[in-house]
Amino acid sequence: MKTAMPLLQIRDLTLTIGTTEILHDVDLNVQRGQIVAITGESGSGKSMAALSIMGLLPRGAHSTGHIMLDGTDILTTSETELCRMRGNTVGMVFQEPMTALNPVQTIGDQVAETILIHENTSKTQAHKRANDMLHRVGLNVAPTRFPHELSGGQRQRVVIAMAIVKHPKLLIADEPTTALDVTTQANILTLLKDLVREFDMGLLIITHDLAVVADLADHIVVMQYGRVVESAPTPDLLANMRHPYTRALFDASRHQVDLPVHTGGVQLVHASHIVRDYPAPRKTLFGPRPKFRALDDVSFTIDRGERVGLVGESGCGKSTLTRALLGLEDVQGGTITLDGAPVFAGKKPNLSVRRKMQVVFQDPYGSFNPRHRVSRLVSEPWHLLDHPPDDPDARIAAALADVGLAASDASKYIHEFSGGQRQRIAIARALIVEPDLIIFDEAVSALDVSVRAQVLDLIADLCRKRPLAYLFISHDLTVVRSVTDRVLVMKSGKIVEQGATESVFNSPKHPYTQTLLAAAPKLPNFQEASHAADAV
Amino acid sequence: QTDITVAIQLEPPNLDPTGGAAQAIDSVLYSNVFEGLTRFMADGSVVAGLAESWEISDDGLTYTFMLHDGVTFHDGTTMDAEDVKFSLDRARAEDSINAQKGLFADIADVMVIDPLSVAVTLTQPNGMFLFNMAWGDAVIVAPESIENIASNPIGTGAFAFTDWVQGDRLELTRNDTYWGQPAALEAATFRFISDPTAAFAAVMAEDVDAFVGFPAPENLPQFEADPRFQVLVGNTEGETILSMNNKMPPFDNVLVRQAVSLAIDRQAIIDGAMFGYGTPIGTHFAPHNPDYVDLIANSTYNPERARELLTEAGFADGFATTLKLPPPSYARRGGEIIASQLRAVGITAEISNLEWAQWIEEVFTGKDFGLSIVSHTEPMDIGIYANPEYYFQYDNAEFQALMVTLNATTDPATRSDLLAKAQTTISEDYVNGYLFQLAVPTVAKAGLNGLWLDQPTAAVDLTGVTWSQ
Amino acid sequence: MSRSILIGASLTLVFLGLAALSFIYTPYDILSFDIPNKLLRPSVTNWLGTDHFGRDILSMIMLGARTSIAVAVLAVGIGICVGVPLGLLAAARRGSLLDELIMRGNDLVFAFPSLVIAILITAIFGPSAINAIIAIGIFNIPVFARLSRGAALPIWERDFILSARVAGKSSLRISIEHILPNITNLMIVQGTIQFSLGILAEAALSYIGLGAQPPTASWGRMLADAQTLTSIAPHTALIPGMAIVLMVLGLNLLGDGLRDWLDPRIRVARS
Amino acid sequence: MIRYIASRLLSLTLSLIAASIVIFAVIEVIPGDPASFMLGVNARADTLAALREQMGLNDPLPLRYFNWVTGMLTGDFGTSWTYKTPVADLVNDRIWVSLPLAIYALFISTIIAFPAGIIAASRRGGMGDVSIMGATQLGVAIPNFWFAMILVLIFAIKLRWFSAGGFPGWDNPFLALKSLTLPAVALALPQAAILARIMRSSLLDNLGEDYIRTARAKGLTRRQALWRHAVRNALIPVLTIIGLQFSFLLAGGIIIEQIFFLPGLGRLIFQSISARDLIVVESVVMLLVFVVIVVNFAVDLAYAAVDPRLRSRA
Ligand SMILES: Nc1ncnc2c1ncn2[C@@H]1O[C@H](COP(=O)(O)OP(=O)(O)OP(=O)(O)O)[C@@H](O)[C@H]1O
Ligand SMILES: Nc1ncnc2c1ncn2[C@@H]1O[C@H](COP(=O)(O)OP(=O)(O)OP(=O)(O)O)[C@@H](O)[C@H]1O
Ligand SMILES: [Mg+2]
Ligand SMILES: [Mg+2]
Repeated sequence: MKTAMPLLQIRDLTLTIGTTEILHDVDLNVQRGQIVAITGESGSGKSMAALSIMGLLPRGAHSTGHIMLDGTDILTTSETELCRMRGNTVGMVFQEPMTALNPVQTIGDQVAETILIHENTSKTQAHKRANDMLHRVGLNVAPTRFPHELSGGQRQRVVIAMAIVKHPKLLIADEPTTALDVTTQANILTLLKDLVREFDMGLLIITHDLAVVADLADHIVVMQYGRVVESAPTPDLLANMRHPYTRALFDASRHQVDLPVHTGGVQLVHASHIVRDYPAPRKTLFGPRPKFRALDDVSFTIDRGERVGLVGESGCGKSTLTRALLGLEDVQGGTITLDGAPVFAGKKPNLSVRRKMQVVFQDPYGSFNPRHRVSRLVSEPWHLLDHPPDDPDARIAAALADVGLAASDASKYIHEFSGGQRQRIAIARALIVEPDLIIFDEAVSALDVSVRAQVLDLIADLCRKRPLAYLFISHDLTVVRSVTDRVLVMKSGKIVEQGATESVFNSPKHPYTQTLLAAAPKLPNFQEASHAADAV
Repeated sequence: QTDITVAIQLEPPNLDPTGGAAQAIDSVLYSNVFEGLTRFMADGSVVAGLAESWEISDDGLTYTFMLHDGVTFHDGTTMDAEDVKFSLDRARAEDSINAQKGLFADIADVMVIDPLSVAVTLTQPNGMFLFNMAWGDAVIVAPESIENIASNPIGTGAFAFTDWVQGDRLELTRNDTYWGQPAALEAATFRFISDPTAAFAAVMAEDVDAFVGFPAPENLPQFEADPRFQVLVGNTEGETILSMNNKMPPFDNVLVRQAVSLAIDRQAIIDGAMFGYGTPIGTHFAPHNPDYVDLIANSTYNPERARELLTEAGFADGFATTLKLPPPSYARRGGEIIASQLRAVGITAEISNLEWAQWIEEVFTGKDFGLSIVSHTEPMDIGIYANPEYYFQYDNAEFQALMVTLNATTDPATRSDLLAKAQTTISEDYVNGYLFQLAVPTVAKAGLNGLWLDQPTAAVDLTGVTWSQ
Repeated sequence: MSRSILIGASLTLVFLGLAALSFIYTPYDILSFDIPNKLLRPSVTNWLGTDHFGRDILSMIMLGARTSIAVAVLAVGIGICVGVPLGLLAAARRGSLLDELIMRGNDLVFAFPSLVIAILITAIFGPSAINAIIAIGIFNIPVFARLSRGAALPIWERDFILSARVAGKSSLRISIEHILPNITNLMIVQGTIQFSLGILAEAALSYIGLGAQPPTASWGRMLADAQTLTSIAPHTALIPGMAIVLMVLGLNLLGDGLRDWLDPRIRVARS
Repeated sequence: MIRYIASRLLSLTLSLIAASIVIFAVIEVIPGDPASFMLGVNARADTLAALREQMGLNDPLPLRYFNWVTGMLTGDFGTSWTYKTPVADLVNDRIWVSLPLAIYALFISTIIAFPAGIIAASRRGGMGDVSIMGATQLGVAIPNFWFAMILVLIFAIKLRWFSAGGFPGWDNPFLALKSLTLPAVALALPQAAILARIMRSSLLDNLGEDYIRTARAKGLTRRQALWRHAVRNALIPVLTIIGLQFSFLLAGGIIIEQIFFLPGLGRLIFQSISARDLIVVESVVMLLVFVVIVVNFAVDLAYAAVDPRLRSRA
């Protein structure tokens, strides 16, 4: 369909900050009622493109080209005029709902402020409209609440209400759901879709989650290194994928790991009826401290060489379980044994048990002491041995080689590595004491799709080299499905369902597992997509 | 102008002249609020005070004082012989906290004859008795008001106490029912400014009309050059000395003491510490006293001789000692100069600056010092050399006998001879290093008359002060 | 390297240099007084003039720099040597009784009026440079304890600490191996700032006569000695005052500059 | 909220008890016998003993501590040994100099620091920022007693606009304020420099926060976002500093009170320390500590007013 003039038309947008070029010749259109998604790897310039439209670029940014929004060129418009347009003609929703709201103002005030800035209405009138909008986005709490009294999903609704209360023609959403749970994410995305239809807005959504893109967008724009490499209507793009980068991106997120079969083995970990309580803040001054139960009667086993997955919403107790398994914290009830020996033996860590387990964490940036060299970082677990090995350099080189790094990397500092490389180093560190069990706590969640695929392949490779048991924790169901034999589903500190991965995914029994699976966005098959494209 | 604001350095800790040693109490209250049987005049002479006249028995043991008629305290009660008996008995009582209890030590009995006459009997003749009775510690107080005297002093003087804002000022108003010549001023305010900078600023900004005992001699030339001000530089009874611990080696050796005395350049000290204000002395006696003997030649500055003396005494390589200094600038600055002069002859004097309390404890009471600098401001106090317990611990039987004779002597000519002998003895024994007689600079606005020039005792007597024009 | 580091470092170096030079050379001997030549204005013979005892002011400034620096460095040293271990200990035992005790103890020290306590300390033990160091040092302890605890806490939350714990390291060892190196920058920056505060505190104590005693030269005492001379010989008050201001200014600029320069967030953005 | 206040009150009480023990312990070991100091050079041993008895110096330490604390609780701070008047009266006289001086100085420092900090933050990197930050660097580096000396020289001696010192009392509030002006300025400027720096960096931190970007996306101008959103959030650390500064100003005026010979608490302490008037020293230091602790408590409550997160945590 060809309408006269697109709502948003970006032509030859080039952006430099200082001396670095961030965006090169970006072209992009959004029509009324259309959902356009920008996708691409981290750092490809998605957010900068969005901020350019808002005229909110960081200091020192300089842009050339044209951004025509509803007939006005943003780049040549005065700041006063831009202020009039922001919130009025164009609204924006940011990624991080936890920090996007002013902590010292009520949510009602913050939404009403958008109205009061642009219109000469009474305070009561503005508040009334703000409340209506809060209801419209599905928020059923008092508008006198402060942001910290809301959950992440609720806050994101406030931010959305704030952005659309003036019915802007264009809404920009920069990673609006990345910080949220799958179930909450599904709700927010549905809300956005509904709002676009209802108000006939244009929606420019930025996300790196290709499943979301495919599901939601009418038109997809793929960016790489500050350039638009491909831009097409969704069915068309999914069917054709003209640019190799687009293809690589989609391949990576659909990546299937070639996991060697697990043949069964003796029991390695035995956790029975674990209870972990955290002291909660006191309710009365002198009363007993109430408890918060983070793990509630958790029992499971892991066999030698078995790959077990653990899924569940944020805050359900996954990391708490990790710490209990590693014997870092005592539990208030139940026992955890590894090869029959308890993992937590009083104050002193049980070194003989500890050396059979290692862990890889989520954040590739926070997992390493930035002041130490790689050789020291990787060899840290040797502290668990009675004597450090006689040939430390050779061992470190071997561990690095195992994860595909060069021996010369041992003398580098961690900031010299990319996120994916860091995660490899974390795995090398875990492997250096040849443990029987590795715990991966969200080990690939922070990585780009392509890097994630490489790391998952690496894990599968390691399983082939020697029998390795691991507990793979993730909220990403697709990933868990591809690298585990068995899966545990956790909710509010309880294991609600466990079983062979395929059977749980194909026929979930527990209602929670069912919602979880339903909420997860799924990437369509190439075939289906191309059929759909043919049909158009 | 009929009022005056006078600044002095130290604030009185309390207002009881008969219960505390602090000179500031007398500075504010002596003669203004409290009076004694006799009193000091500006030139240091002792004249009749509340006692109109007196008779001394031939054996010199009984003094009969005739009191002025019609004297009342500020609270309206009359002052009579009973009050005199009360005051003297209180001062010499067993549990008395009078700081100059020694002044009353010779009193055997005080007897009221009639309301206007009182007889005081002594245990031994005392040539200084009338002098003693002129001290601020011997003023007459009343039993009716004694309880609150420390905060609400009630005396018989020409001014009555009205208010004391601690830390800042004390106010007096004229006593219109004064028995003698009434004061010209209607009101007087005392301000207490110890910081030399603040003192300078206060006078310059004309916040005060007069500053008695101005603490920064270096600023006096500026005031002299300024027509708004007059500068009076008077004598005090303050012999400023470098005291030596006569019992502590090596100062128990007279050669060492002489060497120290010769190593000191008095003029440099007067110039450096006092900016030229101060009269050099060679013994412990006020130069303005008629009985003064000039003995400066005994200790003329001569560092070579000092070094020889030290060698003779066995200290060819010098020695180390302590120099403990109280807060006044004559001591602090003088101490630095002396330390540097002593260093030149091989003596290392380690300076420690002490607060008054510590100085009293360590130096005066504890006698834990080698050298110290202090100004002895009590009038006619050469008698301290007869007390071997006194902090510099000079123990000379001959001198002690001399003082006993002196006390029992009333004939002026003999007394002069005895005093000359005493001055020479301590000068030639080099008991202490005699530096200079402390000057008391008073800075006042032009047009202010009648302030004391000298300080025969610590007093800012305002009874005779007037403004011209 | 920013402009403030350059200016700050050069000012600091000038004074450090003067202090170091004073060990081997000063234009005049300040121990022998020359009273006839007192209060001379700056001239070719005495570049910065002479004081009320006829001493050369430049020589006094050099020796005074030595005193100020020595007192401030030692006071900061006390703060770091006692405060940082306390802070690390409190962070390692976060939420424990020990943590609570250390932090409450800090608050208590903070609640005391520092200058009053410094005066009290010197009144108790007598005025001297050592006692000034102790008096200033005591108030540096809670600064470093609180700062190091505050900086250590988020580091304890980082995953690499968890890895170290998985490697079986004790919290003492983790504090030394992992926490300490990561808070060193912050401590250096704060040390510079405390150093400058120490210079000011030493000057204040000496000014009221409670710092280093004569004949040791000290800027604060030079000011105190000069305060009645401001109107006849202003240079005697201006010069030591300027010395204090420049030294403190230099250290503060250096500290601020270092903070920006060492702050990893900013450094990443720059590279 | 009530629980928050209650727990803060409890820790406040414990701090006060700890502080009183520390103060008592520290002050009782001062050398220098007050009795002999009071009586001076010619005091005799029996007189001294009489005074010691009268002053209660012979009681055992725990009893003296107990008497002191219980006395303070009933408003009886003891009687000054040198002034012979109740310490409560002395403090009552002096506090009406020190307290207004501290408030005055705080007022000056705040009205200088707030605009300076805000201007510097909003023009980050510009000329205004650079010159304000330069001035604050200088302000932090200048010792306040030196600054006071210079102020006196210029404004009292040369220009004679203000008196060089002293305090005429509150009978004439204008004169009283006038006489506190120079000391307040001397105290305030270094504090203002510190406060302006804190204000600036706190504002910059907040200006970098996401919620400012959200506010800008709503259509607020940079200035509106600063005033409506950043300033209030930036106040949180600034409040702490203001609290600390107030306590500092109350006690830290010692030297300034000395220079301007103001009859304030600082000078009272200084004189009392020299005079070994232990009762006064103890009580005034305790009072100052009490004020600091109470001010910190008040700052905590003020936080709760500014920051709703604290309100509900409690
Ligand atoms: N304030 C800034 N100053 C300089 N460079 C910046 C600034 N902000 C971002 N950049 C750079 O601009 C480039 C594009 O950043 P942008 O935030 O648009 O990436 P993105 O595609 O949104 O990534 P992500 O998915 O991680 O959010 C990156 O290389 C980034 O380093
Ligand atoms: N030290 C602690 N003190 C008190 N509560 C805690 C503590 N650590 C975790 N909790 C609580 O225990 C619950 C489980 O936390 P945990 O970190 O195990 O969640 P998670 O499943 O790993 O979440 P995420 O996916 O966000 O990492 C949460 O509600 C959390 O707030
Ligand atoms: Mg982005
Ligand atoms: Mg977790």
